[in-house]
Amino acid sequence: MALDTVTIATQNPDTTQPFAELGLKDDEYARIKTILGRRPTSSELAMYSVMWSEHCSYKSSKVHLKQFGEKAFKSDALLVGIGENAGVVDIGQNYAITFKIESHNHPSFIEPYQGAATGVGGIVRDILTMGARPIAIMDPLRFGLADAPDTRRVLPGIVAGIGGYGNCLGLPNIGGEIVFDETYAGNPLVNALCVGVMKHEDIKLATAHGTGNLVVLFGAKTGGDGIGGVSVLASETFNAAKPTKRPSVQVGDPFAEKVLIECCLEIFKADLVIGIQDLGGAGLSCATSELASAGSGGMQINLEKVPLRDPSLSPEEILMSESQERMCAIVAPEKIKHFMAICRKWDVTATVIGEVTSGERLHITFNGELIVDVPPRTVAHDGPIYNRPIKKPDYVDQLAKSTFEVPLPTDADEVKAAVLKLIASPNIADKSWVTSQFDKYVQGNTVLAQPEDSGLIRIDEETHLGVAVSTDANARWSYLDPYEGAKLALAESCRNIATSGAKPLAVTNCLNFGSPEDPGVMWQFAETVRGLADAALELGLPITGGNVSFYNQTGSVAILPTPVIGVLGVIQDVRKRTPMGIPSADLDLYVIGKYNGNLSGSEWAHLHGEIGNASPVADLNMEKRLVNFLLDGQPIFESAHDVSNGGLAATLVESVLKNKIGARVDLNDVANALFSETPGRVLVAIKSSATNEIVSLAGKYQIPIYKIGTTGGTDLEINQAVISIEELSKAHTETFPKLFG
Amino acid sequence: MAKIIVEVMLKPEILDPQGQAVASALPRLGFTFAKSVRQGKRFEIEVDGDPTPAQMAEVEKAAETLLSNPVIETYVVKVEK
Amino acid sequence: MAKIIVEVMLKPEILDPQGQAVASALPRLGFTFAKSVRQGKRFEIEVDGDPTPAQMAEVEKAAETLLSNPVIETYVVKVEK
Amino acid sequence: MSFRVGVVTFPGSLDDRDAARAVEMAGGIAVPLFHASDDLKEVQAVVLPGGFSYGDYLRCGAIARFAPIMNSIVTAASHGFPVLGICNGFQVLCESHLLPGALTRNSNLHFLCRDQKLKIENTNTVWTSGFKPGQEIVIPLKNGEGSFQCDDETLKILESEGRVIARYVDFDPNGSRNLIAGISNERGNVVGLMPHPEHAIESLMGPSTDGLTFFTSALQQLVGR
Ligand SMILES: Nc1ncnc2c1ncn2[C@@H]1O[C@H](COP(=O)(O)OP(=O)(O)O)[C@@H](O)[C@H]1O
Ligand SMILES: [Mg+2]
Repeated sequence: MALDTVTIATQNPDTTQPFAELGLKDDEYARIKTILGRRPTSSELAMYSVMWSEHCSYKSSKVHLKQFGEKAFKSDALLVGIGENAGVVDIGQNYAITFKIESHNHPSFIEPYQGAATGVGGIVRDILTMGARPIAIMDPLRFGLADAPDTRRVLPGIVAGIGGYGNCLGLPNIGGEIVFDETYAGNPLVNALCVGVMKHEDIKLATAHGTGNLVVLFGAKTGGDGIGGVSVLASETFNAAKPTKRPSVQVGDPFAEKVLIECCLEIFKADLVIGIQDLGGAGLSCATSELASAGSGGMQINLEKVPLRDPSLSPEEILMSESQERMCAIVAPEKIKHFMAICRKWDVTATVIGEVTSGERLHITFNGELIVDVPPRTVAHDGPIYNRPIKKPDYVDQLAKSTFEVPLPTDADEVKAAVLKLIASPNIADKSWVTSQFDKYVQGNTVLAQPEDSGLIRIDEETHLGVAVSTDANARWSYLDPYEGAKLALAESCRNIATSGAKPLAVTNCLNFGSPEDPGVMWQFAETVRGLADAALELGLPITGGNVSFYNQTGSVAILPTPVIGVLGVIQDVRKRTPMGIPSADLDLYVIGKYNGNLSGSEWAHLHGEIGNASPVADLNMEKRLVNFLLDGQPIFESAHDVSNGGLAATLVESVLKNKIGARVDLNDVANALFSETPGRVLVAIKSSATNEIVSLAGKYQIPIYKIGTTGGTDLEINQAVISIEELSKAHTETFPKLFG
Repeated sequence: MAKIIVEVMLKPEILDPQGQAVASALPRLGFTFAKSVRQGKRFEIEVDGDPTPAQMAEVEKAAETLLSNPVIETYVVKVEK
Repeated sequence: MAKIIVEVMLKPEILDPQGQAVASALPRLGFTFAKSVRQGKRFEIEVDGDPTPAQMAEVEKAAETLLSNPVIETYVVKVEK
Repeated sequence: MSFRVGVVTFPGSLDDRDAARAVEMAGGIAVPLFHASDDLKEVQAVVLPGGFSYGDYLRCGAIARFAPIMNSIVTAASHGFPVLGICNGFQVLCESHLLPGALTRNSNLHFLCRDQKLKIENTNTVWTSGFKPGQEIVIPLKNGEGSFQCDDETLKILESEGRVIARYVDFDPNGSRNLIAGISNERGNVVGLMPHPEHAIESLMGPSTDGLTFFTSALQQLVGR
């Protein structure tokens, strides 16, 4: 059937186009016409529709995310900030680290294995695109209640998919989160973080400049993946005889990505690219328009040159395809031979599909016919921006005024039963059923991985320089108060980094929310962004990038606002890291930081069907002092483990179980002391000979410290309650195998 | 005793990395006959006696829900005697 | 254009955890028809025109050396037109 | 003098750099070998590392077996050349018929990464001579298809000839026959091992440094030649 060309579009201005089916609003369609001075061709329509989607254009979030730039802490370490594929920070010794989190929530609900697998694949390509070798991944996950049928359907597949892809890429999985809450039923969150390392001079950017330079598409062939929506257009406009249903899920090929990584790294090393961009959401539409938009000239693409896996694809579909494992590079003509030779060595298909032009437009032809003629910026960056209505939901103040009560243990037997119940609950229970499906050893640089407070990777074998990464969110606090919740998540993540002995350096985030068209959700979002921006500024950390995932809701019920925060830290000597597990007997145990008795948002309250009434208020000045205390005190800490989900009870049990060395502690107000999750606390073990030192450090940083007991034995003794390590271990480890087989 | 066979293949439009790996290995080993290769699963299910129509309906249901994922795969049920 | 099918199954004496997993999942979902389940692989190979005897001999060889591992698996070659 | 140990990279190999690190830490010179060439570059021993060669989509090691470098390795091995296959390398050795049996899906169908206790059963191979007989070690195990299977006849031969070089202890991770973690060929120069000694060479990055002995064993043996 006939191709819709620019000529035809000019001659037939009144052809009706299915813009609404593609998700464009009337005014957005009108704007495209104004930009072009005519109706768009169907290919142009396809490009605009997908690039102006929420996912690609950030149209609902942009006005808020601006704060990350405006309030930004000016860090000398920041080499590449928000806006590129991933931020890059300087960690010294000429090394640069890039890291970022992304979500793959919706695809993982539809096809758990492939959705999660391609989520990993996508974030790894973002990191690779910066010029870095990917060195580790993490996977913050959220599911409906652990025993809900849908959780049983999606969790095993999601876990296997993350492992299947990440393991095959040779990337150690060094941490993540698994949280169950009923609001995620039908809306699991699959966030994936990747870390990469490079030398400063190796940083690559996504730009196309230099007239006559070539546009090379390399990696997997293009198929009909992820173009469900656009098929509407292709079939309606053109050929009703086509396969009507294009797959909306993508299947990953981790092997293809592994060789693509090696191929790219060899290409980078030989300095063969001027700019490079991975193909993710919106495929070629995104890659070509972003490369051209960030460059100095225009671009000409010959779309028929794109190697196809499915020859029936229309040009619109080729432009939209989200086939995985593809990259697009700008290569100078004199370097193309060398480039192609490296691709051949790795058996990677590479095709010159166009070139950079001296013009200002992105021209795409199909067999010589002009089908796209647009200013690239209008596609890539000048999408619509919405200032969506915001309204504080009623529940916030209602809860704030409410009271709640949960049963608290009083005598020794009750304390014992309560601790065992808490540590067996899915949110606190041992996660090794999941994490043992991930390779944490590959590459041979993993110093700490799950279940430690942060993942820690050696960067340099000679100097022992390393980096630590942690991801955190307490969505229940965010629900009670999204502003404080965001601050607390960042504080917790920093605390986890410092607990392991590393210094927080930079922040990434993945903001998972319900529908932006719901003013209540938009309020949660706005408050979250404001909180995160304020907290990053106060803690002196640059936000280097992130990701927003909206429309996580089932019917009118949104998920808990879930800002997942990732913090990167640097440690000068990985041999000095502090592990979480109590290493030996006869050490003194201290709790650093003060608790208050509020159980709002705690796991203990959750276990009793309560969310509480008020989030804790973040004390960032104290958190900063705490981080410094932890870094200064690092030499005297034999172990350190932060107090977060599950309170001191969970922290104690995890510290004991790691090396199966017991402890005895005495606590006043035992129930609150055990189960309150007051932020800003860490459990540390020191030799008694270091008593003076810890006391003077605490004084120096004005941090309250409490000696609560000593280590040793084969039990955890809490006041009169005696729980054997065996009992603890059984309760802690049985839950997941029982639930998931 | 009869055998029911369920064959599950990826839909033609879905990427099949397994089939691709075979397709590209064959010529390296000197085998040139293949134009394309797709790889799928084959389940052999033993049942007592000749399957009844009600049983076959059950098999169909199991094939659709457990043995295949209709989002990306198709299946065929056969009886072997 | 013809299709050659190669079916590869684990030998009966070799442990088949995948088949077993299916066999034990079926009754949990209320399906009671299966006495036992084995899971294998199915290759669909497209060839140009009707395969010649020489081609079929090649296929046999590929099935034996690449597509199956005779230590643990058996294979069957079929032609579908 | 230093000995040259080749480490093969197939497309999809993952632990090649780790294996090279282990060779160097043991005092050898690690020489990268690429699958597409049949040149052994005058190495005196070879390690086939872990990973997912060619994605391992067909069967683990099935496609790697046909790589040009494997032709040279198979020939050299028949003359007593030391070869260690770790994980995917073990799978490649079985597919190449340098070792008997096959590695199949773990009995619980999950990929499993854990610190695994092993008992060294045979210290007469090139790669295990540095261990004490019966020594127990802990090194990482990480694979999805690590279940060693063979027919009864083969199993009898392996056991009676003492060719089971290591066995899983305390925990059965994958359903291997007789808890077999590693085997050798008749001559003891070719060894396949499912767990990963190259991930247990520095105490900070692994559960122990027990793995280093596999590499020092081979280098000692080379000195003795
Ligand atoms: N999905 C996952 N993938 C990898 N590691 C995980 C995952 N979920 C939890 N972990 C790890 O388990 C440990 C405990 O998790 P969590 O209770 O969330 O720790 P924290 O509260 O200190 O952030 C951490 O080391 C975390 O990285
Ligand atoms: Mg922690």
